[in-house]
Amino acid sequence: MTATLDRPDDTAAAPKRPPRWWLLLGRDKLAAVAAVVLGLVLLTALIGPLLLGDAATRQDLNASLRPPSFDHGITGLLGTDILGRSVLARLVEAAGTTLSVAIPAVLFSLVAGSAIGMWAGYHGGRRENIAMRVADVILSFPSLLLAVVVLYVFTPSVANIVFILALARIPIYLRTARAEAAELKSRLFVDAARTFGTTSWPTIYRHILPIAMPTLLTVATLDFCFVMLSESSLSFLGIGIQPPDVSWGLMVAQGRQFLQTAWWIAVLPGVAIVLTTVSATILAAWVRLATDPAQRWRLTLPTSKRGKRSVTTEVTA
Amino acid sequence: MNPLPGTATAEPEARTGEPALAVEHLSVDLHTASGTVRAVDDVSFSVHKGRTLALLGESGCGKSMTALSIVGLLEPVAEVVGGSVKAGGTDVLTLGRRARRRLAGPVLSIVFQDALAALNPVQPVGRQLGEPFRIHHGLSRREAKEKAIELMRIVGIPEPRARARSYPHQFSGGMRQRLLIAMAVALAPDVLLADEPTTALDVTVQAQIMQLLRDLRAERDMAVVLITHDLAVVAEHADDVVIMYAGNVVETGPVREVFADPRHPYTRGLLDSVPERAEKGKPLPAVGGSPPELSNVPPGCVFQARCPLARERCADERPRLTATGPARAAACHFSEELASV
Amino acid sequence: MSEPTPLLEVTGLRKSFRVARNKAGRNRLTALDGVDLRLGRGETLGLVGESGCGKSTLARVVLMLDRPDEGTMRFDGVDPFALKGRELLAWRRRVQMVFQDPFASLNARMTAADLIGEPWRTHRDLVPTPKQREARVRELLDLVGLRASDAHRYPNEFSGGQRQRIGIARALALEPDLIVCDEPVSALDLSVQAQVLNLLADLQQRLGVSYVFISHDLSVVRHVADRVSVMYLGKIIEHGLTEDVFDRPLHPYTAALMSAAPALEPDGTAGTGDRILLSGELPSPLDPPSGCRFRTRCWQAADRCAEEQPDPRGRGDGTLEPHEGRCHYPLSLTPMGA
Amino acid sequence: MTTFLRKRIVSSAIPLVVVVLGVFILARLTGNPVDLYLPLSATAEQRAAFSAEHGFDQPILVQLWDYLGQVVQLDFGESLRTGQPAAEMVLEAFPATLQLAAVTMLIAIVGAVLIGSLAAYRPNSLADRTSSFLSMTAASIPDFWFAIMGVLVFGVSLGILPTSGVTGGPEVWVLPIATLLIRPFGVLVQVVRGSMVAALSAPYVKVARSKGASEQRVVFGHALRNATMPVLTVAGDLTIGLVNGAVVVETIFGWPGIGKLMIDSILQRDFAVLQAAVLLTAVTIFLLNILIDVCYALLDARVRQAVPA
Amino acid sequence: MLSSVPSRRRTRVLTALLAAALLPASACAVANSDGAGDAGAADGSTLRIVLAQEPPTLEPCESSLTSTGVVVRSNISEPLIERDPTTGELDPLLSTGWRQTGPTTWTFDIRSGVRFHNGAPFTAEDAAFSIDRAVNSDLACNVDGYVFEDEELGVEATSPTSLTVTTAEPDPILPLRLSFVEIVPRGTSTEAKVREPVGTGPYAIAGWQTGVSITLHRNENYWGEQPSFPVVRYVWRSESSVRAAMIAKGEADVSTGLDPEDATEENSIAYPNNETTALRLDGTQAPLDDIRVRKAIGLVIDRQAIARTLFDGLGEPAAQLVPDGVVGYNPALKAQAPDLGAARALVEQARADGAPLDREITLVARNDQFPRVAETAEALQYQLAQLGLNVRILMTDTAAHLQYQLRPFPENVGPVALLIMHGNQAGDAAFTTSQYLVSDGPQSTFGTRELDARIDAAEKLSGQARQNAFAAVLADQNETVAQYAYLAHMRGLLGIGDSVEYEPNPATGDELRLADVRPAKGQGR
Repeated sequence: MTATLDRPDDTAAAPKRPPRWWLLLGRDKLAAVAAVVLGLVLLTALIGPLLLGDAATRQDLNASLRPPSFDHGITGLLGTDILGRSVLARLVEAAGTTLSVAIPAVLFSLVAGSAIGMWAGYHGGRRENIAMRVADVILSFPSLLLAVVVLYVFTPSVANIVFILALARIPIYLRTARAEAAELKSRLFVDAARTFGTTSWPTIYRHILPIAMPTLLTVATLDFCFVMLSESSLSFLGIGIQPPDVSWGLMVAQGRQFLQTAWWIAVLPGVAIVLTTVSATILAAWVRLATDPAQRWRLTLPTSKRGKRSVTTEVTA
Repeated sequence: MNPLPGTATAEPEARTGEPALAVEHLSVDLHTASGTVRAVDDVSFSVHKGRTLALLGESGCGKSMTALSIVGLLEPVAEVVGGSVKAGGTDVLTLGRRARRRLAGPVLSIVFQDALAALNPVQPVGRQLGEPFRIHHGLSRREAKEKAIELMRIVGIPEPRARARSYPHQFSGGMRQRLLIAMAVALAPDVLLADEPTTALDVTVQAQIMQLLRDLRAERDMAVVLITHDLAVVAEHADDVVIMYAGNVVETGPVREVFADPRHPYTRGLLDSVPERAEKGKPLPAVGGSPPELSNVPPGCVFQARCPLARERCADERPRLTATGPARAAACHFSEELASV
Repeated sequence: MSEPTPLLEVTGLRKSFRVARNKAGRNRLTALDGVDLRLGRGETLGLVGESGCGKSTLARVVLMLDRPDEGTMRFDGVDPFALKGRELLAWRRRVQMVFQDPFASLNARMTAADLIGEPWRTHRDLVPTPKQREARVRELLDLVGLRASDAHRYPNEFSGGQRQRIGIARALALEPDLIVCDEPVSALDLSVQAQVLNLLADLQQRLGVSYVFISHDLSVVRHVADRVSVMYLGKIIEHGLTEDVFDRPLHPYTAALMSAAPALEPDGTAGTGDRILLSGELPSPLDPPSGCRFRTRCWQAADRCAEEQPDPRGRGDGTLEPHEGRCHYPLSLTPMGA
Repeated sequence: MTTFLRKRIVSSAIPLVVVVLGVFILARLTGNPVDLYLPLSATAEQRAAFSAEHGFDQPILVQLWDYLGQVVQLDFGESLRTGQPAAEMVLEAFPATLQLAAVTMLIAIVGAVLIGSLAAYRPNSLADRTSSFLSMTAASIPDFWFAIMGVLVFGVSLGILPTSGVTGGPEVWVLPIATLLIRPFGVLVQVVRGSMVAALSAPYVKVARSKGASEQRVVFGHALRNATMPVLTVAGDLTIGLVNGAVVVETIFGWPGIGKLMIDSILQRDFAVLQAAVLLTAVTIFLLNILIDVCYALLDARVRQAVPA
Repeated sequence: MLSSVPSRRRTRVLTALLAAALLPASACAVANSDGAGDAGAADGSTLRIVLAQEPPTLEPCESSLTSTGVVVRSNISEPLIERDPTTGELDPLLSTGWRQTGPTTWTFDIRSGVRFHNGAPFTAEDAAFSIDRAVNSDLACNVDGYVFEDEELGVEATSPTSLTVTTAEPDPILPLRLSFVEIVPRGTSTEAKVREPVGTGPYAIAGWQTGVSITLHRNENYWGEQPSFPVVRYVWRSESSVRAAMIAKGEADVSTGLDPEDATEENSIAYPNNETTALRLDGTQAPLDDIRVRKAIGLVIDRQAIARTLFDGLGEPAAQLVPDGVVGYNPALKAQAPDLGAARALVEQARADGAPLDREITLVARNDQFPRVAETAEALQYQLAQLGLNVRILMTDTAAHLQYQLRPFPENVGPVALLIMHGNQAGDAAFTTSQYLVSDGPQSTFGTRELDARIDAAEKLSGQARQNAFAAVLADQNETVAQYAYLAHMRGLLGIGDSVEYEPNPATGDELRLADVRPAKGQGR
């Protein structure tokens, strides 16, 4: 090596390890709280039912519609429903069902929509056209009605609900992914990959997916909310999760009749939905920043400076 | 303290009267991941009407941030922490937002680098060009448009009346840069800052644009601050030069003198690495390494890590800007040594 | 310099793109209009022209990122467009590219090691084990003047020059015969530009790679290229040995190009000389002028220029290497700007 | 532009056909409606006669073929439930939903632009955080829950709004619109905020400031129009989603719209009405998409002149 | 250069788009703005009624459909005879008297001086036409199947004031059956059902704004006593809480079918509505084919707790399919209290005999069948599970529920426990037994030959003998067949505002007689 090819100076290039993600999370109070909430929800969904036994299904028609109180042990903490079941236990039980509908539905539409979308956007031409028309078709059916029809034809099982909710949301991901891929395919690093002889799917996987992912993830968190609400709307129409399974959406739908007399039945699962989706949204915004090496530094700023308009390239260059 | 306030003020005959723009001890802090860093450190210079001062430096040296501080467009993460910027006798840094807005256009104006991004993609250019007149002169939309068309004619856009209705993307890069310049000089500002106005352009277009700036400077009697990294452009178009490195001024003076006889090793290194001056087939005499990160600026001389002359003293003591000639200064402990080289 | 079988030879390349219809109803943008090139082994060919002249399209065709409408390309005697499967993959290994914008051409979400090793994910047999890969990345980092500890950093943590070094290391990962450098230094600062140019020269010496070096910066091309081709609106309007083209340009456009570039004289002044300030803009490639493409901006255009496309005409000074320009009225033999 | 529109229309015709086929087949899968429309004790002959009269005894492909033949002649059949022509019922119900959706989206967009811009103008300020949190919450409230709460609180407890219905002054619009509004509004505020933050950091905004433009001018004169583009796409999707909300709103508030008509048609296996309603909805969505494309073109000259896909 | 639309024009286009979006809103095309809600103003002259759903049609021969009948019956059109819902007595209406004039022939005296809304006089010809239209035509009227079980009737107007009806078999309750036939004028279509019929009733249809409201105006030429309200407006809201809110807010005077949680002392009155809820057990499928299992189910259900808690006391635990007041009601049958021990013992016996008790039983229930139906299903499932039965709940819509309810039953669905709600509005157990108890009854899954014979015999009887025979049939079903596990005789909740007075009766849910609604005392007309 010639003398002119100087190594970057030691001080200038002092290794600057990116901060560990939990440290980053710790710096962002809001995101940390959101992560804790989501963690609790997940934990509840996973181990809650194990601790509860049959508390969520145990009926006592003599204990119907008890308001939240400390008088009836832990199960009575959040009151009882019309059948005298513990609302707390049902909330816990419902967490699992809710997530086992929402997460697979979101994942399924995310994976299917993104894959088709990126494939369509990357290749363009006829493939793109066909994919977009398929999306048009799905979008032209009002999704709730599609769900109603399908769930009447096939019974409203969890798997069918997941399928139909996922199907209805595929176009959203498809379009987003297609737009991103169409934009990214003309980027230089995609060209670079092609010069190595990389074929389409590896290119999509390596270069388009990681960049489109944060956007898709943001859509997915919004959808997470949408799926929970749709499932609730299906319950409102009587074809959602079927008892004795219980989901938050079903609890809200069934509890709506007691809004005046027993608010806790509908309000508490509603709060659970809101808390979960708001946490997911906040955390998704955080993940979006945290997974982007060029944006990650923002998270290390005090929050008051965070969202400030992007800093000139002089800072990072 | 800077021993030579206003050192960059070029030749004696131009030094009469108030400078159009006088920047003194300007310091800008940047709040970044690794804490607060000094992006611009005690920068001073001034420029008179009818003259061009070049702020020369590589990316990240703080030249753009200096310009943005002057026109008050710093990003919120950056903050002016010291010094003054006098335009027309008043220190603009002390003005309120409203008062400062009144100066933006008639007194201080700026041309940005990327003309495509700097023009609003969804507005016809005529409307954008007329905007300064609407803001500052309160003209009607129709009157402003007439003014805009006139401006377009001045900067050499063919068929200005028809093209006023076009959108930025319908113009070529050179034309867009002309539009941007037209917008900046619309109100005949006292000071025009041009931030890398030709970087994105082809050489033939670059020549046209620089000629336009030169003509406008003469015609409107403006002081021009030219921010660039291109030595040749500086040599051709500037009267004075301020060379910046890692947020600091390392050398200032009349372009001709500085380039002919650099007194800072960095200036010398830059001049040497121009391929034109190198012998073909031989390695270019490059300045090794890269500039320090702002978070990691050494306590002593900012250039020490890359400096062929660096010695112990450089590590401990930051050299101050010291006069090296009647209107020149350099921030090097060993500038004398360079002169004799 | 010329050899019996050049490394790369393209003849009569044409390529046009469909774009939005303009006022005149034309929607075909002719990017390449009958381009010929020859490049020997270990040689550097400079390709000069303004933006929109087709030089990047040419690069993309050479790399088979785009397929030409017409014309042939031979690389080491074979037509790469006829290759399929394994052979194509093998060919891909031999031609690599260094991009203009080191930021845009590096995926910001991959570390330096991932980026440099990316080609091996397609060419698995080249460096089969992770251990070997790691070692080879270190070698390449060392070769381009980066440190082993840089391997795990992301592009945004590097300076522009360092990023370009990563790009070069990545291009070298497959040990190519030809590297197409598309404006490799135009986004870099002066001091860094020199480092990268030196690196490229050094690599050529050590590894014997050939370069197609695309740039709009004449001083850079002059410094690195053995031979130069000048493009204007999809055509090569002049080509020859670097010294010939720079010192004795045949085509008025070449002359104008050189005079427009500001020069820096050792005395600190700008060596402007008698500047030829071209009037007007580059004509739209949708609607190129008839006859000589340059005639709309040429100060010595005559009626004939509008009617006839000029053929290449050589200088009759008896040098071994042809120096040709497409002009009806080539400039005199006196060197420009003297 | 016209070429663009023509291509768009042609390429959207196929989805429309698929929608018609899809709803036809899906509806038939829900079963023969004979039980619903014949007396409980109807004989097998009566059932057969009923099926024959409505063609339910034919193979589904024959039924489909007949139906398509009728649709081509703009004959959408008659409602099993009321005996009225399906097209008439659908067209009668449609304006109610359309008005509801139009007013809702107008308010949502205008409101979201104002609040989103405000939030984007000072990112991470108290106003930004508050509006973000509230909009996220709004977007995750079940609409039927909100509707019933609205009736109880504003209709009964406070007594300032009618509980339901369509007859009356502007006040009857308040609760249905508020119910439909919450989700799109919550989502849009966040989208506007996002694209506004991006627009406000664009160089042309800096240029506008360098001209001495007031902040108002910067935000509304320069950034807003650029920020509108992504908002438009999302707003389009949300408008389509309003049909879902309309089902709930119309059910609760007794709003005689197409959402309720569709759900009733499904419940009553009133195929002709369901098919006509879905077809009309699909056509509307299709027109809406074209409208969005036109809006894009109007807002941005670059789109107008782009190569048609 | 490329073309572009001048900006001024674009602004105008945008403005136009905005205007287009706003216009329909401001024009309020849906509504006629009288500022009083769909049901009209609380002016004292309009009676405002909120229903649970919009009637699909007002066709009189469909009036056995609850949502149609509640508007039509005895309001718009009238039958020849009406049954007093409280006493079960038959009262003259358009027929002033009737008698059996042969083993299979009945003769009816037709009231004179009655005119239809369209001014045409009502004669025996019209009565004959109406009966013929409802029973013998191809209209497939609901009343045909429900009430006449596809009997063919011979109808003849022997004079303008006399009508004879002939049946194939002797029919002791023909006058009761005919009380379900609403009289329409000759000329009413026999090909298609009419949406807005003409009748003789105290009210005539003044307007039907689809999806919004139905308005009736008082028939000033009514032959009988004039009702209190000149105008009646029907609207519909499917959410009970909204209906209750409308009563509370004074937007409506009367509301049908409130849910218990929405009802208060002030805004509602409970009334027995003749509906009985029960689980119908499919005796053709194991393990429900074992009578011990069926009986065990009857024993384990805590109908008292369900009636108390889920029905909010608006239900009387039941032991038979018909409520008190219906001919054939057996007062000796008492609702059992749950006896888990006895039930388990039965089940264990069955298990010992090899009944596959772990086979999944599908409990089918219909959404909105009655208030808290889903909760009821869950309670039943929970209680059945205590027997060790494996029960799955399937909530369906009406159409799907009907497939389970009616022959032919769906196949390959395993054992089904169907939650039914049976309303015997006719007041005679024959209407129940023929549907629910005979082996091949349209809504019966199985039966025994013995029971079929006893039912057959009972149908031929009249008077006290009829009462006794049907009472015995009902008791027998519980002993020997046990197809049904009863829940409760239901009571409905009628929302009544401050401004009106109305005393609901067991028929109110199907036949809301407007003439019986009066302004509250102290309320001006």
